[in-house]
Amino acid sequence: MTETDKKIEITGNEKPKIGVYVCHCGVNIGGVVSVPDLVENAKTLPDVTVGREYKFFCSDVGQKMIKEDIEAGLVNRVVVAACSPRMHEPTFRIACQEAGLNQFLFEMANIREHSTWVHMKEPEGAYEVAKDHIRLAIAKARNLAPLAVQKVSVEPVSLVIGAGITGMNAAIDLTKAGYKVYLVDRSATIGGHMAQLDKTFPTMDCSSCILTPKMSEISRNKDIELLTYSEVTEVTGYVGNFEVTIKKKPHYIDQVKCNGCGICVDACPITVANEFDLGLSTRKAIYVPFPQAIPSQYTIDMDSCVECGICARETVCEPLAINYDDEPEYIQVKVGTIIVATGYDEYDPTELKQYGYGKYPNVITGLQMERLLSSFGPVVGKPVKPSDLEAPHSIAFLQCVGSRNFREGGNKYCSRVCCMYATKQARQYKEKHPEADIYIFYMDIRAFGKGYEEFYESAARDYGINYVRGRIAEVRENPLNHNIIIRSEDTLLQQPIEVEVELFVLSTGIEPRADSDSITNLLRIQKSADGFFLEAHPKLRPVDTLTEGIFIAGVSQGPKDIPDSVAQAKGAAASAIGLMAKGEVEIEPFFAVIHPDRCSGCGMCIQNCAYGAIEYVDDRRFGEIASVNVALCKGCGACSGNCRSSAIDIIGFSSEQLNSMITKRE
Amino acid sequence: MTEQAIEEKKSESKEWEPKIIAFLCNWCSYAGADLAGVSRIQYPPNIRIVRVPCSGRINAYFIIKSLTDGWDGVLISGCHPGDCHYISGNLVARRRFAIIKELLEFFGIEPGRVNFMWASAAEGERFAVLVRKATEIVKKLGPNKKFEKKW
Amino acid sequence: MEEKILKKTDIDKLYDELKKDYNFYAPTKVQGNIAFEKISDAKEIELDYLNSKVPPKDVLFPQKETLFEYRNEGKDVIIEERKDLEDKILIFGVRPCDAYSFKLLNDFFAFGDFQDEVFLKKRENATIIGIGCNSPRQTCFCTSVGGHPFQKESTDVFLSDLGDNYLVEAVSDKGKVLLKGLSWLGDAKKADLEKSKELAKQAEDSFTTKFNFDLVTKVLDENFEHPVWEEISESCIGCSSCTFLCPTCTCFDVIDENDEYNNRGRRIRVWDTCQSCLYTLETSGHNPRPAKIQRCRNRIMHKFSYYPSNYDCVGCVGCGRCITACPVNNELRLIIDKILEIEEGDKASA
Amino acid sequence: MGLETENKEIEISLREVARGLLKDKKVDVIIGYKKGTLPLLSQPIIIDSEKDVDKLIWNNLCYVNLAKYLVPRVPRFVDSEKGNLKVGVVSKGCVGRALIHLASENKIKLDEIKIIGIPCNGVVNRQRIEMEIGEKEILEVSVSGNSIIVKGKDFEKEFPFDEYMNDLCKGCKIRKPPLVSKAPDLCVGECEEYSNIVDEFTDIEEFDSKTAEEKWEHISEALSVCTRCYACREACPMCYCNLCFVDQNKPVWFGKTTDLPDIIVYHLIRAYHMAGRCVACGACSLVCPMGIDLNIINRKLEKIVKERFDFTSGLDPDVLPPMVDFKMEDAQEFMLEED
Repeated sequence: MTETDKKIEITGNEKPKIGVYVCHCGVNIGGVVSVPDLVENAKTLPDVTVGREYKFFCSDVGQKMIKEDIEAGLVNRVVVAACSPRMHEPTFRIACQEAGLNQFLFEMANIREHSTWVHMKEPEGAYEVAKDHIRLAIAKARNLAPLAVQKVSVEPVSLVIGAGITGMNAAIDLTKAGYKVYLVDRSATIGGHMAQLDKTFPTMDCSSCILTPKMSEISRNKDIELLTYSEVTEVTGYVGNFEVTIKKKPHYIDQVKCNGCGICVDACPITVANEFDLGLSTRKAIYVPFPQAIPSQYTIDMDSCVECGICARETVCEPLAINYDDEPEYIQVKVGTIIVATGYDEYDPTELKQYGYGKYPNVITGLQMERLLSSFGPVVGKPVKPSDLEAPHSIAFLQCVGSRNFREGGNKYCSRVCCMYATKQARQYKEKHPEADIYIFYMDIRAFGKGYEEFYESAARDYGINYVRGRIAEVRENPLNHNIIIRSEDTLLQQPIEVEVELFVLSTGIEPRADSDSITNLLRIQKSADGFFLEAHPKLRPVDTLTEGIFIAGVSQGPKDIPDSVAQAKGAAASAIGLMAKGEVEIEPFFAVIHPDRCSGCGMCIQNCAYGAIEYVDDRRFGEIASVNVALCKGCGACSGNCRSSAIDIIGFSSEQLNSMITKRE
Repeated sequence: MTEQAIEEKKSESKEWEPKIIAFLCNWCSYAGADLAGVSRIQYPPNIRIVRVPCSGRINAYFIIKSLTDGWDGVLISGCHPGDCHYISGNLVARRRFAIIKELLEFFGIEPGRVNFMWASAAEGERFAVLVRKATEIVKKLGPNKKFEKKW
Repeated sequence: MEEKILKKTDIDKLYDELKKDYNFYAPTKVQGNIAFEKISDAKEIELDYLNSKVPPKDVLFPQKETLFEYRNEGKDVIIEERKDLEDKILIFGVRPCDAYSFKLLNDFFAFGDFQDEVFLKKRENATIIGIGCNSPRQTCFCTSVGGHPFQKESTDVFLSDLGDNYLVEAVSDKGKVLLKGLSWLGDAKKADLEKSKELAKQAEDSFTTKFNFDLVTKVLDENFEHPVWEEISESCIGCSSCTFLCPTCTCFDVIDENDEYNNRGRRIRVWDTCQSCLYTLETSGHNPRPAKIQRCRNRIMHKFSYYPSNYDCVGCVGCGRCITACPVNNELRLIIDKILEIEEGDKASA
Repeated sequence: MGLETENKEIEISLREVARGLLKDKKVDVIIGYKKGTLPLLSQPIIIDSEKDVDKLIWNNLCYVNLAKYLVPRVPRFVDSEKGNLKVGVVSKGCVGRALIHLASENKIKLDEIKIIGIPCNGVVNRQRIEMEIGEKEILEVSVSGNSIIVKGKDFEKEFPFDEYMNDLCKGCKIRKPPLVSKAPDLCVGECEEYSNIVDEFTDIEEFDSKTAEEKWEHISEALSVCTRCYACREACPMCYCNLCFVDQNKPVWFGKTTDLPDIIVYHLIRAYHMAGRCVACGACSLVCPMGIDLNIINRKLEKIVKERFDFTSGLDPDVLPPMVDFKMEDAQEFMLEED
């Protein structure tokens, strides 16, 4: 039988035959309320022709039951009472479609998330809620009309925001599949946080050795348009057709004229803290972020520059590339998909006053330690105490700084990398200074990745690193030598312990970007309670967002290490490729429609529409009235919410459908 | 005791429970309600949820129709200002809500009969807390009788 | 003798007696306006009034009326007819113009094959006590439409205000029976009858508005299309106050109200008005009276042309309510003048 | 100066302006008021020649908001050949505001009208006077000094104008039509530039302080006599919808009967629709055949939009009305929050 043969013709005018399918969802629903009673009750309602129950309607067998009823002509509207439509609406829509029923003649009653799960302790109340939700869904189902799916083409171009290890990998994968990529990063170089790292756990391979080839691969790749020192300022449109505005910040240096001689850097009189080294070194107001930066471009940091004009002199800059009046440039691109890989901020431990960060010179953060260990860092890989620039003879690490903290000032989640990076840093130091005493104060050591447990075991066994289980009670500085005196309890030995170390490293955790709101506002995606971007489903759709065509990857979605970030990058790239490979995407036909005979042309909807989707047209019969441009309409209903005459309505959430639900109180 | 008396006694001992219709925006509050479910956060079984695409979709007609149709309370929840999936739907809605709320009160409808709130997709806990609060408010007001028609 | 005398001080006695058998409706003050309401105390009666804001037609043909109720039982629908139609109604103190309007209403509700049982039952059970107008208003014109400030048609009993007393006359058989029951009423003297006649004459002479309605009907019939209608409708804002306060307007809309919560419903009718754009809007979207000009014309034509041809009488009782109610002062007297000017103009050109 | 002389002077200059406009062909027609046939009424009149100019009057009985005749235009405002005629509108403050607000809703094109400004001193609350006189026929009404003198067959009564003015006129701050800076040719006659209208709402605050039950009782009682003739709607310059919500049947939102809940819902939603649109002309109350006073609702609306959105309707066609505008920082004290 062909697809067309099976199609059940529904015009929306025939008498509704509503099938009600109440799912037990194992014991999730059936364990709280009586599913058979719900079915029996539903069957008494007008137009309900079939009522069935089953353990799992989302299973093949369950779906088959629904399909058979449709095929047998018993039902022409389907109501499934089960979980949230955000979970299985697509599943059942497809099932209806496969049985030949228009997929929009389906409605879901959410009796799991909205009833049995939130009223577990009040089964009677839960039953009433479930019963009512089913009745409301039936009321809406009665007013459903078949709709044609809209298909829109997908621009075979992707935008990747953030060019750290995640964004770079996603971009490379996208180009491998043949798609053009705009790779945007707001800093002057790509590489992200990984560029600041020295070695990576547990394999101890050098971060630069694996990162820099990727970076140059990016710069060579013709399909990647690299936009560093740039920010996305506006995103409009919808899946497959996003219009993106990107601001290219001014470098104040003509990159075409600049020959990269670097004389200007020497000539620049302004010295500021180098953020790449987290303030452990300095740079000039005119600078390249770090030697291996890609693109290797000079930039004037206008916040520090005093425009003294020295660098602009022909004696300094022979090609006269300096331009203090450089202006930002805005470019507009059209992309089909967007991948967000904006990474993270390191937790700032200043607020945890008890640890003395910012007060005692010899207290540093994990990322600072990373820079000290780095062979191209401020001390070329030979860590020193900030107080006297001597190599420390003893180091203590404190874990979970800013993580797993349920009190104020900190994050509740585990940052997932600190145990391993502290172990790695301890091992690295111990390799060069076997005599040094190293302590790691921890709550639990979390070594869950491939090879991690072995790595940790070896650190303790082969390197003699002292792991002390216990929270620190007191941190103070020895005023004579700036050493740090730590008092704690070793909870394994159940005795107090006091050590004096020369360097104290706070294993700071990972935080969402402080300005991640700008991304959520720009892209209309959500954040979860921890502040990281929210995935569409924590297990099944970990890189999707609720906005179709926009994906998230890497630490911006939640703390993770490099392998996990790269895995997600590849996942997000694959999802984006999936959308673009098809060339078109189906979108729900939930748009605003105008009843021209009711419209009096007051123009309120035009003003209310955030998308400029409504405009005046001169109607032959009704004069100047509103008209909806379906290509721009998102179906939000801001127009309809204000219409006095109900002249503008939203398909899928029509006034009649909602009204029918309101009137079904009991 | 007669059967009728027993019946009466029963209904007396059973506390009156309000029925509240809740219009939740699809992107934040409906998802927040889902999260409350997934997290098994318990709240009283008094609300009946109607999904709408955005709080901007909610016409004043829905609110007043709910009251005339005998719902004891109306609860409306959208994304926090600035978080609207549709850019500004909740902001245009907020003005409408402010006006309808003031007018309802001006006409003598008890202030707590219609409640508005923001809850994001991540705020399952907040959703539950505010539903609890709204339920309490409406419960205190008693049944919605003002719009009841004499038959 | 059929004529009796009722002392003004005895009104409460009358009320106490009649309220036993009747639902007693009388003019009374409601929010500053006179309205015919079922009263519960004789003190509420305001007989010394010009005329009621809303005509007493709403006692028999209320603005909102349930025609029948229904219940859903299982899959059946059970219709419950109204039980209160047999109640006896007394409408006390009705002005002659309004009393006459009941005849016109009756004409309409009993026209042809369509007998409106709800109205007719109530009319049958209604007794109307009219009261003459000693001092008609300047906006009154009942004498021009075949009425009179002391006209007794359609009343069962008729009162004339003689100062301290009312002259009470039985008009119909129903009225005679009613009066028979009120044996305590004094007999009227000849002087009382004379005085009543005198008052009637005085009232008749005081009319300032007079026009020849036969001529109006004739002009209307000949001038359905005439530029004057544009002029007439120009200032009308379509507020429909004229039709809502008119004692002879009968249009209504039928609505079913469903109470799903209690598995029941009712069919009701509410007043409608030809002045509303939606009144003639057809399902197809076509509207035969899309503009004010057609709607204004319809009101005038209906009263002064269609009524005469359908029921052989003018569909207006001359109460003047539409004149005082019109907020833009687009009043009937001016409209009639304009219509009659057509005739004069024709004459002049001839 | 008494009202009488004041009105006379206004009338003289109005006629002069009107004559000039017609003579210089600045307008094709003028809509204004003429003397009514009933003592408490005036009548709208449309004139198109200089000879009719003396029919125009101005007094405290000119209730009707003439903007109503432009949305939609009455037939005389449209020429079969020329199209929309240029209309001069005799405008007190609220008529001018209505015209300007309607321009912001695209219902009026400002270059097709001329606002003939009148410095209005308030209109008489005719219903209140009628009710006070009660069951006697009013035969003559005149305004003299600061009183309204009402005469009938055998009575004469004097009402202080300040008290028996329409309630909305009492605190009116916009007595002359507003000047629109972008359209300098729009206004002739007496108009004024307004900025930062300060209004006090002591009357409403008093009502606001009542309990819900008291408010409900008050509103129910006031509206109980409503016959739902919709005269208020038809007289309102802002009620120009092709299909009013009460007449909608897909879906049927609200009951159409005169049961109290249905009446209240009608007035409640009509009020909601007037938010930021009401120009405080009071036409709705002045035309009510039952004399229902809707002014208190209109005042409340003014208060809401003034206090919440600092908006006064009908002053500038380019300022977005509050219902279509928004600000991130709009007050949201009414939102439910965690304790």
